[in-house]
Amino acid sequence: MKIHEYQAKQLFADAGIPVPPGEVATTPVEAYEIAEKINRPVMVKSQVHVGGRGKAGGVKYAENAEAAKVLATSILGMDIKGLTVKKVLVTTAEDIISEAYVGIILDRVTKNPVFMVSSAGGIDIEEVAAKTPEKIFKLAVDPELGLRSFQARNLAYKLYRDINQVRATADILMKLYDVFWKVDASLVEINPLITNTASEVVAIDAKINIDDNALFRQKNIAAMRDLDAEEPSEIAAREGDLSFVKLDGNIGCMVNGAGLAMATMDLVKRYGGDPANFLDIGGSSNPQKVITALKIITSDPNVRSILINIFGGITRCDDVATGIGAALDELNLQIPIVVRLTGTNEEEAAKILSSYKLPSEDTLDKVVKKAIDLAGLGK
Amino acid sequence: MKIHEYQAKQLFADAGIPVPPGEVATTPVEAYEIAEKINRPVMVKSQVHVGGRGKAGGVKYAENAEAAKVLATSILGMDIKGLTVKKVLVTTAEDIISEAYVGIILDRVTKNPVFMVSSAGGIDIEEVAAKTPEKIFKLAVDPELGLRSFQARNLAYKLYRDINQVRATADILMKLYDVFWKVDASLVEINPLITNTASEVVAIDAKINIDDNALFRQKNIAAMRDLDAEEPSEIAAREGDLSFVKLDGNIGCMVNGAGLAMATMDLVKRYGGDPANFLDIGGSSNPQKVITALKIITSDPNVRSILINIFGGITRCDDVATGIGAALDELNLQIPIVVRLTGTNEEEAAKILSSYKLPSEDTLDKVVKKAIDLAGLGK
Amino acid sequence: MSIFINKKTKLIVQGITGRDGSFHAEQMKAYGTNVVGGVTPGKGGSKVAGIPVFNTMEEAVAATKANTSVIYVPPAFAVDAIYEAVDAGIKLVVCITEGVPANDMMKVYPYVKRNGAQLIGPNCPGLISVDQCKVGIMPGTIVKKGSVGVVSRSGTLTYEAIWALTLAGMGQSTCIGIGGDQVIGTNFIDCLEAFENDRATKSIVMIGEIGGSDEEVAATYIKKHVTKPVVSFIAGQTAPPGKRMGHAGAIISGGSGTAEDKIKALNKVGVPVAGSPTEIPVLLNDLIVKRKEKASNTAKKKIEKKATIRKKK
Amino acid sequence: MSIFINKKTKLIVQGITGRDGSFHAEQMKAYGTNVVGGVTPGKGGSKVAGIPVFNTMEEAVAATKANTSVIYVPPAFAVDAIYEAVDAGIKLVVCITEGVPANDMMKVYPYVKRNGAQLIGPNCPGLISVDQCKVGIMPGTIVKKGSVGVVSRSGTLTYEAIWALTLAGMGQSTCIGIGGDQVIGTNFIDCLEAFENDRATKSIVMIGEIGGSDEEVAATYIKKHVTKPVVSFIAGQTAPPGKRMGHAGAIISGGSGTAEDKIKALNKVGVPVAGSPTEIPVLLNDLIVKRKEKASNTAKKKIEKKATIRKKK
Repeated sequence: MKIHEYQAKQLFADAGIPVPPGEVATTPVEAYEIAEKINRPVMVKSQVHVGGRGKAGGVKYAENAEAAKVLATSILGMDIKGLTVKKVLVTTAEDIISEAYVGIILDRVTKNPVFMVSSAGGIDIEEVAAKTPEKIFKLAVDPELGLRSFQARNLAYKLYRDINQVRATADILMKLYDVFWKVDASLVEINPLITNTASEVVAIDAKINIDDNALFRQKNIAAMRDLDAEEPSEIAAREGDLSFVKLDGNIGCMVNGAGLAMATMDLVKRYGGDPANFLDIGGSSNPQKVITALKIITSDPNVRSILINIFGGITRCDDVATGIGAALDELNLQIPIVVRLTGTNEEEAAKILSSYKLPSEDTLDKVVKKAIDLAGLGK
Repeated sequence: MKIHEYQAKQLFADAGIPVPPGEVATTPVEAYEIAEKINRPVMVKSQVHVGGRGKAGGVKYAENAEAAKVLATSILGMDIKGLTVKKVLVTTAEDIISEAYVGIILDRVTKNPVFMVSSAGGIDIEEVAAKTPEKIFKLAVDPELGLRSFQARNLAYKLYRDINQVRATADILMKLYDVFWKVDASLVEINPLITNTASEVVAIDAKINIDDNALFRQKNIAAMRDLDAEEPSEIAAREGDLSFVKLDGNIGCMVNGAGLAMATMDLVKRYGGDPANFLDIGGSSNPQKVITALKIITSDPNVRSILINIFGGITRCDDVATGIGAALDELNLQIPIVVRLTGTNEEEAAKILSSYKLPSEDTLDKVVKKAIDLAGLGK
Repeated sequence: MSIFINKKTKLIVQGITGRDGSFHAEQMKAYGTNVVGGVTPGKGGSKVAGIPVFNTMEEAVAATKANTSVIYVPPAFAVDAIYEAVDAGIKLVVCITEGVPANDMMKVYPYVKRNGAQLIGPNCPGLISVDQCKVGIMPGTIVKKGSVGVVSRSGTLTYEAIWALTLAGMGQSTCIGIGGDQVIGTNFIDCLEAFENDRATKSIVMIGEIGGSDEEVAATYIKKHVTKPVVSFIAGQTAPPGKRMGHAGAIISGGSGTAEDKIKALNKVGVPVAGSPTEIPVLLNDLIVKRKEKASNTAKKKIEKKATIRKKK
Repeated sequence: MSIFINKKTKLIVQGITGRDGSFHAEQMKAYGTNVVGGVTPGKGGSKVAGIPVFNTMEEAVAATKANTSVIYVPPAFAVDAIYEAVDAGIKLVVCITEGVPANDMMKVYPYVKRNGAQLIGPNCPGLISVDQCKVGIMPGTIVKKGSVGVVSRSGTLTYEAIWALTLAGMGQSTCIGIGGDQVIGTNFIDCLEAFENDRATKSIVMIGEIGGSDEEVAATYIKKHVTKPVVSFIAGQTAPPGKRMGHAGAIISGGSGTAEDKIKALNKVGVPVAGSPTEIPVLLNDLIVKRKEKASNTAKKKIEKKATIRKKK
């Protein structure tokens, strides 16, 4: 799960990491008021879950409250990479002397949290990694041992030579590491971490990604989810305990298992169609989930046919069939559906669905081709 | 450093370990008021830094507030193993079904925190260890890994079979382990941990010893020190940054280094004297420390001679001599002193002290014998 | 022969009294797995499908001498169950539980390693050594005894691949799902090494998906250490970047972890990648035939060479 | 020959710009120790007594190839200094700092072990290998080259014992103070083993004190593994129970850790315990003479036996 810059900065501030004062605004008037309260030049920063906000014109400098209001007017409602800006952070503009990058990622290969620091901050770290990899210093932290002060100091020395800045940065790194564990992050990032004219070290941007698997014990973080920033269909899917990602195609897919769902989408593409979504109903065979899934799929006006592919293992085909039947009864669907229910209790499933006269196929390749046909896309 | 039961219980309660409600009283009227507030039978428990309070009559049951007042009257001021009771804890009396022991000690051999649990609670654990060692279960916890829930559960199963009591106990053990680290304890102990008629698991006694070396970062704990419960001379020594223990003898000792101080005391005893104290002035040679040390030693009316034994290494004999001289000038001591200043700058020291005409010896054995002579105890 | 589990496996089911635990305990037992016990705190002394239940792993292992455990407990308790199993002396722990926080896995992984144990999963379907032993949730009905080793990051997609193999008459030695999470106990390389050393396995199917670099690392490993024919399938070619496709680990981030990269890396080391699960047995058969021809050609050439040498003499 | 430190020791002083650090860096250098560098964050690039100062151990070790470090930093930072030294590849870390929390020591100890390093201290005077190398704060003036190995939990009491040996003409190989805390990196056994294996050491003096059971454990070890003569001294016979006698570790608790117990255990395995430090050289000399006589008697008997056998022939 992603959280906004202003939320990440609040978590940083709670942990004692220095961030510039600021507040979030949803209207130009609010932006004006916040800037007036700060009473210094401010930055007006769009709050959207995407990188490259600056380049897209979503981050601007305002000399005073009036200017902040004008900028907020133009930024609020702006479209950045397909996302509409609904909030701006109004925050003190710092006089920047130097910009560094510091971040911690969960590294799948070493299975450790890995620090990355670079004195080349302010730009995309992947760009730095590609062009000047020698400017990035990495440190894998033993997760049982934790980050030791000396390690934080050693990393800080990669960025600064001034002992006060080294100490301040080491302190920030220790706190950043604490935040990483405290909120169950898979990524925490300060880019840039700056030094200002007062020689202070300050985090002027903040990014935190949270491990979805840990949200059950991160109630405060889960509450930070910005529903405004998400697809309504994805919100509905999450509430229905479904794994769903909206795509731009026209073949609705309902599959059990994430790998099989991806493979099904890939085949749709391979045979000339375009998947409208990723949807994994999971291992359970609760008929209600099937109904919810079909509702979500059919809420997408682009969908021209629905492909249901179930390989029964734990999932029982008859349960899924019951769900399909109930959905057909309830929803009065106009979109053609093709099913493939194979594995556990497939005969019972066939019986249940026989009265609905749904087209059905017995292999993955066939069901995909049929779905494309039904969508009117067949060759 | 030791803290009182009521203080330890507060730390337990802060950590979420169930303890019976109660408050501390310094007068019988206060005891009455607390018992009245509790409005149930209470225990009146003397708060002194010594074991075996119950056997000594320092822990009593009171049916009501009036009885609590009467008991508090008799317990306050009572002498328990040489310590005067100045506070009593008035706390709800629990209906005890079973008594267990749980504790964590810093184990010097394994260098781990070691859990000890026993279903034979309520009595001295050393007695259990001596008589029925098979009733004690131990678990050394890997300090890097910490206590895992399953370990706490395994330990709890050594005490109870009822799953609710096992869960409650495992939870208490996890919290006890947290307290151990949080307050830098060298010992935490619940004896007894009881089950009551409501099947609850409750800590009705609490003992915590804190590592003196960690007090610099345990300000809250350091503030719990009960100066009333300590020798005034030991308080003065601690304030003067001296390591001092009052004893019952009559030869005052001032030595540099803990091992040498003990060896000097041992020799005093060996040659027929009786040391009045342990006093280590430490590695520094600050003359002020010497003055403070002599003040503390001479404040003991039993002291009949003073033995100063310095083996100069980092400690410079001339500094010590300067301190002795200043003390002699300032304090007008009537008690005979013998010095042995050997090692770094011993000649300079001899010169400084020459005008004071103090008896001096050049070996440890000789200086000890002389001190005994001067105390009028020589054979 | 097989990898990781076999007739000697003595299994304990952690969380045996739960909905999934009890169902699959029975299923595993029915398949022929030697399920010697189960653990649920507070349920010690009871039985599930005739299997004795213990309160703690310590008790269970002491009583049964089990060497393997499978975990069906909820995500909040799964990591503690791994610690408990390893502490009790279990050498193979299979964690089925989905939704285990990755940071907890980072902490427990070195503990498992340090104690000489092996962890499979979490968020995995487990494994089957055909006609010998099944640990986990894979349907025992789709497998067929044979010589193909199957390893996969996915669940049902694996079944699809196994089913395709079975329909094509290509039986399996061991089928293993390593799980779709970011931090997993056993990766492709561990399985490839085991399959390479397993005499019953003659060829390997490796099913990957987007996210991470395990497939690329596996490709490098195959080039160096695997002599047996390997065919692959990679799911997620149509997945958009930055979106988690169900599995916690199936996410393209920062431009890395794409299916294209993985397919390229595998093709480069001579591993054909199927376009559809049904193509897997076809490609595998082709590869086996090609290898045999090559081997027999080499043998022929040797014979011819010898003949030539003889003639010269 | 000597134990732990010698002419090959390349030392870094952690906390070299502090009051104690700078003073003792100079003292050690004057004694002949090869002090190759010092570390104080923020003071990198400067010099102390001609010794280069670095900001971090990483830099210092990279620049100097040091193998040993000595720590003079305040208690709140001492444990981090130990981690830093070990992480930088130092194999012998001597921690002089007094007042280090015991719980921190419990955490760092397994880290030191796991990385194949050795820690001496904390709260110890360090060690001297006579005329070769001095690490710590022991006065170099009281030692004399010879063959007695001295190991002690104390500081000045050790000096007293060394001085008594020196005055009696009995020089030392290595003198080491292991520290008076509850959790220490190197204990009696480690030193006894090293002395037993050191050719330059012919006899051993072990100075203990009340608290813990290290002396009892050492006694058992001596019986099994130490062939060289050992004499001991135990401080704290007059210490009352429950009171910490200066050192954090010098406390009799729960009736255990008394001087009586320790003396009994040592006497039982043939280790004489001196009543006063001045008795140490006397007892040691007696023991050496006795051992020699015994050895020569045994030798004589052998010769006589041989002679008898010859006669019989």
